[in-house]
Amino acid sequence: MVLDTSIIAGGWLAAGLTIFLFSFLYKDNPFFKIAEHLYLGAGMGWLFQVSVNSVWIPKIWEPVSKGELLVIIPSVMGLLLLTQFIPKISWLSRYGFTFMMGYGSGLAIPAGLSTDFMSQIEGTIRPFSKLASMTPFDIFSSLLVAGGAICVLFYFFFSVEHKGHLKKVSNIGIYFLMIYFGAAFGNTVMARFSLLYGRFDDLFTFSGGSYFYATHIILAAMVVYFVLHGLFAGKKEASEEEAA
Amino acid sequence: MKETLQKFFKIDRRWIFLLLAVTLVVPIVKPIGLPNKSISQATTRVYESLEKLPAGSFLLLSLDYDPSTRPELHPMAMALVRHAFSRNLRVGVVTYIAGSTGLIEELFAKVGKEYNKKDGTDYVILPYQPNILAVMTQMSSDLYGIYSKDRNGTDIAGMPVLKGVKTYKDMSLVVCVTGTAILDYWVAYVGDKYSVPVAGGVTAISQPGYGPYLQTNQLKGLIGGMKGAAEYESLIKQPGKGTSGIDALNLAHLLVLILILTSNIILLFVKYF
Amino acid sequence: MTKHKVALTLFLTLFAAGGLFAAKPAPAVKKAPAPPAAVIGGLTAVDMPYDVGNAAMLKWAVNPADTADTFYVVYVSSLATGGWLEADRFAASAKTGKDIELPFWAWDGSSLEHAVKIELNNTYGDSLPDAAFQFKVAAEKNKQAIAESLPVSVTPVGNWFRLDRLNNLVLLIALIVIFFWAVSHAKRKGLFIRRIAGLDAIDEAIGRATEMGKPIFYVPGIGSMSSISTIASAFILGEVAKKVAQYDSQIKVPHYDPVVMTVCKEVVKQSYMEAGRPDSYREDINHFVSADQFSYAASVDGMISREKPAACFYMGYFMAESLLLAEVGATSGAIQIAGTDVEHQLPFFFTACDYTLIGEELYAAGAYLSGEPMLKSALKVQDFGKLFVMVSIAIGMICVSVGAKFGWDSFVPAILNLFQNF
Amino acid sequence: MKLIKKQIPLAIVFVTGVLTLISYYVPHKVSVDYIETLNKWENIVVAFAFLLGLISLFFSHYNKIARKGDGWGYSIFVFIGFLAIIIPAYVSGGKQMVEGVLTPLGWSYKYIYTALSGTMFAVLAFYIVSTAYRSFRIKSPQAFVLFVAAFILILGKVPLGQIIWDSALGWTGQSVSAVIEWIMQVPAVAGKRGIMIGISIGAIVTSLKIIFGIEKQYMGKD
Repeated sequence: MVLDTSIIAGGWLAAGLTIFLFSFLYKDNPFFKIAEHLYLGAGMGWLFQVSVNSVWIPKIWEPVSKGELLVIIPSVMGLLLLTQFIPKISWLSRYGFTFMMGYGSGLAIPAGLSTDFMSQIEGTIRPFSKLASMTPFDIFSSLLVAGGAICVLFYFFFSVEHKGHLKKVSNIGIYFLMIYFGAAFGNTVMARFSLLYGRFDDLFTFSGGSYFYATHIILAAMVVYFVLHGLFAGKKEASEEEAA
Repeated sequence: MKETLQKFFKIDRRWIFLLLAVTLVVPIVKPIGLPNKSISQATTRVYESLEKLPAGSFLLLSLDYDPSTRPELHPMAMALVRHAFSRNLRVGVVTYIAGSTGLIEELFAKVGKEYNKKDGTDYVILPYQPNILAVMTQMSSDLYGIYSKDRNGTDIAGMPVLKGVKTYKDMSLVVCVTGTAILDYWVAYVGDKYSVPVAGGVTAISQPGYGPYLQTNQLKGLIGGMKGAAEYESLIKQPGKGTSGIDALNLAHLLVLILILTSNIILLFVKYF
Repeated sequence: MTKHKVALTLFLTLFAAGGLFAAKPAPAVKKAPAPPAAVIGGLTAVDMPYDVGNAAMLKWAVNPADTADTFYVVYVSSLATGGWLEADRFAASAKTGKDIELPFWAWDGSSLEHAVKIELNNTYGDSLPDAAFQFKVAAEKNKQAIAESLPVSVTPVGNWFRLDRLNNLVLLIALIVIFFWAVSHAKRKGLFIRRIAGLDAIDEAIGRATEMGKPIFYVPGIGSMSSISTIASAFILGEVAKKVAQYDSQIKVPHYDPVVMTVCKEVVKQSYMEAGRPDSYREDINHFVSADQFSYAASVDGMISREKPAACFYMGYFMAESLLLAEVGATSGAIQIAGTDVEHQLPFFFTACDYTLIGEELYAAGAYLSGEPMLKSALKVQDFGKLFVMVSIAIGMICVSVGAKFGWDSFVPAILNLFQNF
Repeated sequence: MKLIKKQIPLAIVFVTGVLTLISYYVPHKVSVDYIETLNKWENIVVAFAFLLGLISLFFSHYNKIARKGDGWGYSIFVFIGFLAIIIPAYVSGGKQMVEGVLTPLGWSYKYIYTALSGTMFAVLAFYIVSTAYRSFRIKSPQAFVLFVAAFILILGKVPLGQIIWDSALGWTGQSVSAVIEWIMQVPAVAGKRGIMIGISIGAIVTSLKIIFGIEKQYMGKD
C-alpha cells in the first residue's frame, strides 16, 4: 500500500508528538516540554478557529452585515468581559458576567430541584409500589437503596454531632460511599487503559512499513537521546531521578 | 528478608510503567482472541430504544467528545450511527465541545459512505455552539432560532432530513455521547423539563455516577466505556474498535489486580512477620 | 412564614386568573351535517391548561360498547363551516382521562371518559390562524364511520402558570424561606456545625512543612469562581495562608482560572495582613499556570517533583488531573490532603492521599474554618434539604408499601405525584 | 459611580435570574419569547468568554519570551501550535474535509491535535497502575470495601476476568456480570444518590445567592 506523502508526514508527526509526551514518564525533558507547549497552543487554536467559523461569522458578522443590529448588544457584553485585563475599567466586565450568571442560575434552580432532588426521592420509593410482584431479593435491594441513601445523607449531615447510635448510621453511610468509589475506581481503570490502548493502536499503525517505521525510528531516537543525556549530565542527576 | 521485600516495594515506578506498556502492546500486535460475551442491561436498553423507533424517525445525537476520550467514545458513536443508518433513521448531530468537530466529520465520512447516506438528506451535522444551556433551551421552542446553517454554511431550512423537525417534540430520541457532564445537562434541562427520551454513552469513569438516573428511568439507557462499546457492537453484530479494544485490555486489567494484591500482601508480611 | 404564604397566594391567584382565561366558556356551535348512524354525545372542548396556547383538550364519555377494532378520529377545522382536517386517530381503548400525565392536584382524570390533547401546530404549522377552532369526533370500525359527534369550538389561549409544576415551586419557596432564615440567624447568633475530622490534618501538615523548611502547594483545582467547591476552597486557602504566614512558612498556589487567581490573591493578602505579616506577602504566591487542564496538571506536576513540597493540598474542583497530581505528590513524599465534590475523582484522592474531604465535607470545612455566616447558612439549607429527603424517603416508602399492599389505587400514584417532575 | 459599577450589574443578575427562573413555571408565549431572546444572546456572550483564557495564555507566554524568563524558548511553541491550527483553518475556510479529502485543517486536526490531546489523557493509565501498586493501601475496613468493589469491577469487565471468576467462583451460580450489575444498580446507586442530592442543593443555594446578589465573588474586586 502506498500512502500519500502528506499522510506519511502526518504519521511521523503524530507518532513523534505522542512519543514526546510519553517520554515524560521516563523523566521530564525538552521534547516533552515542546510537545506540551504545542498542545497548549494547538488547543487554543482549535477553539479559536471553531468559534470564529461556527459562531462569530454566522451569528455576529453575517447578521450585522445584513442589518440585524440587535446582536450587537450581546456582542458588546461579550467584549466587555475582556476588560478584566484592564484593571481601571475591569468593572465593565461585570455587565457580561452578571448576565451570564443570572441566566445560568435561573435555569439551574428549577432543573436541579426536579432532576436531582424530587426525581431521586420518587425513584427511591417507586419500586415499593410494585410490592406485590417483587421477589424477596428485589425487596431487599430496594430497601438497600433507600436505607443506603438515607445513611449516606446522614453522613453529610452537619447540624448534629455524630455520637452514639448516630455515629453508627453515618458509619454505614461511609460503606455505601466506599462501594460507589470502588465501582468508580474499577471503571476508571478500564477507561484509562482504553485511552492508552487507543494511542498504542495509533502508534502501531504508524510503525508499519507504509509509514516507513515512524514509531520504531522515533522511539529509538528518544532512547539514544536519554542514554547520551544520562552519560553527559553526570551520575548525580541520574540518581536523583531514580529516587523519584 | 524484610529488607529485600521493602526494597521490592520501593521499586522505581518506571518499571511498572514499562510492565504496563508491554502488557498492552503485546495483545495489540498479537490479539488474544477472547471476545466480550456479557451484555449489560443498560446497553441493551439503548439498543432497544433505537430498535423500536419506526424508520424515518428523527434521532438527535449530541456528540461531545474530543480526541482525548476518542478510544472509548468514538467506537460507541460509530456503532450508534451504524445502527441508526441501518434502521433508516434520520440523524441530526449537535456538539458543544469544540474539539469534537473533526471526529464527527471523520465518523460520518466513513459510516455515511458505508450505508450510502447523504449529508442533508439522511443526516445533518450542525455547527459547534458555545453555550449548551442556551441551545438546549432554545431547541424546545424552535431549533432554527439557533441553528440556521449546517457546519458547512448550507441553509438547513428545507433540508429533507429536517422535514417536520422543529422542536424536541419532533425528535424520537436524544442520545448524548460524552466524556463530560453534558449528559447531565441533557437529562436535567431537556429530558426532565420537556419530557424527551434521553439516552447516553459515557466514559467508564462517569458510568457508575449515572446509576440513579438509570434507576429512575430519567435515562433510557447507557453505554459505558469501551466495554459498553463492545457490547453495542455485538448487539448490532458489527465488531469494531470496541471489540478489539476489550480483547487488548484483558492482560492489563489482570496486571492491576496483581499489583494491588502484591503490594498489600507485602505490606501485611512486613507488618506481621 | 408570612412570606411563604404571600408568595403562594400570589401564585395561586395568578393561576386562578390563568384558569379563568383558560376556562372561557366554549359554546358548542351546533350545525347540521349529515350525521352517520349514531351520535357521540357529551363532547366538550376546552383550552389545554398549562400550555403556551397551541393545544385544545377534548373530552367525551367512553362507550362501553366499543370493541377492539373501534377507532376514534378527531377532526379539526379553523373555519366556521367545513375545512375538516384529521388531527388524531387512536384505538377506542386508548387515551382516557387516566392517560393524561398530570398530577392529581392539576388534573382530575377518569377512566370513564376519553381525554385527548390536540396540538394544533401539528395540523396548522407554526402560526395558528387567529380564530376559534371547531372539533368533532367520529368513531370508525373497519374504516367505516359508525358514529359522529356534533362539532364544538374552542379558542386556545396561553396560560400563565404551570400548575403541574406546583410541587417544584413549593419546594423552591420553602428553600428560599429557610435560606433567608438561616442567613439572618447566622449573622445574629451563629449556627452550629460539627467539627470535621479532617481539619486537624491541615494543622499537622503546615507544622511539618515549617519544620522541614519546605514549601506547601495549595492547588485550587480547575473550577471557575461560580462553582461552590472553588468558593469553599478559597475560604480554606484563607485559613491555610494565615497559618503559613504565622509560622513563616512558604506557600505556592498555581492557578488555572484567571478570575479565581484574582480572588485568591485578595484572600491570601488579607490572610497575611491578619497574621501580622504583610511584609512576607509576595505577589507571586498566586501564579497563573495554564488554562488547559492537562498542561496545568503537567506543569504543577513538574513543580511538585522539582520542589518536593512538604505538604500538598488539593481543594476544589478536579477532573482527570486528580490522579496525576496525587500520584506525583505521593511519590515525592508530601503529606497530602484533598477535598473535592467531583465524586468520580474521589477514589483516587482517597487511595493516594492522607486525608480526603468527601463532597460536602469540603463545603463544611470552608464554613467551619472561616466561620463565614454566608457559608454556614448555605450549609444549613443543604442540611434541611437532606433532612427533607431522608424523611420523605422513609415516610414515602412506608406509605407506598402500605398502599401497594392494600391496593389503594389512587393513593400510591398520588404520593408518587408529589415528587414527580412534569 | 457605585451605581454603574455595582448596583446596575447586581440588578442585571437579579432581573435576568428571576425572570429566567419564573419562565420555568410560566408557559405563556411572553415567557417563551423572553427565553428565546435570552438564549440567543447568551450564546453570543459566551462565545467571547474563551478569549479570556486565550488572552491570559498569550499574555503570560509573551511575557516569558519578552523577559527571557526560565524556559522562555518553550513559550514560542505555544504560538507555533496556535498558528499550526489557525493558518490551515484560514486556508481551508474552516472546512475539514472536502469531498472526502482532508483539507490542511483536517490534517492539522488529525495529526497534531488528536495526537497531543489523546496522549495527554492516555498518560494517566500509567499513573493509575503505579497508584495501584504504590499507594492503594487497604489500611482500614473502608478501604477494604472500596478494594473489594474495585476488584470485582476490574475483573468482571474483561473476558479473561470472567473466565477466571467462573473457574474459581462458578459454584456460586452467579456470573461476575450479574454481580457487577447488582453493585451498580443497588449499593452504588445509594452512595451516589446520597452525595448527589447534597451537592445539588448546594448548587441551588449558590444559584440563589448569586441571584440575590449575596454571592458576588465572581464579579472580582472593586
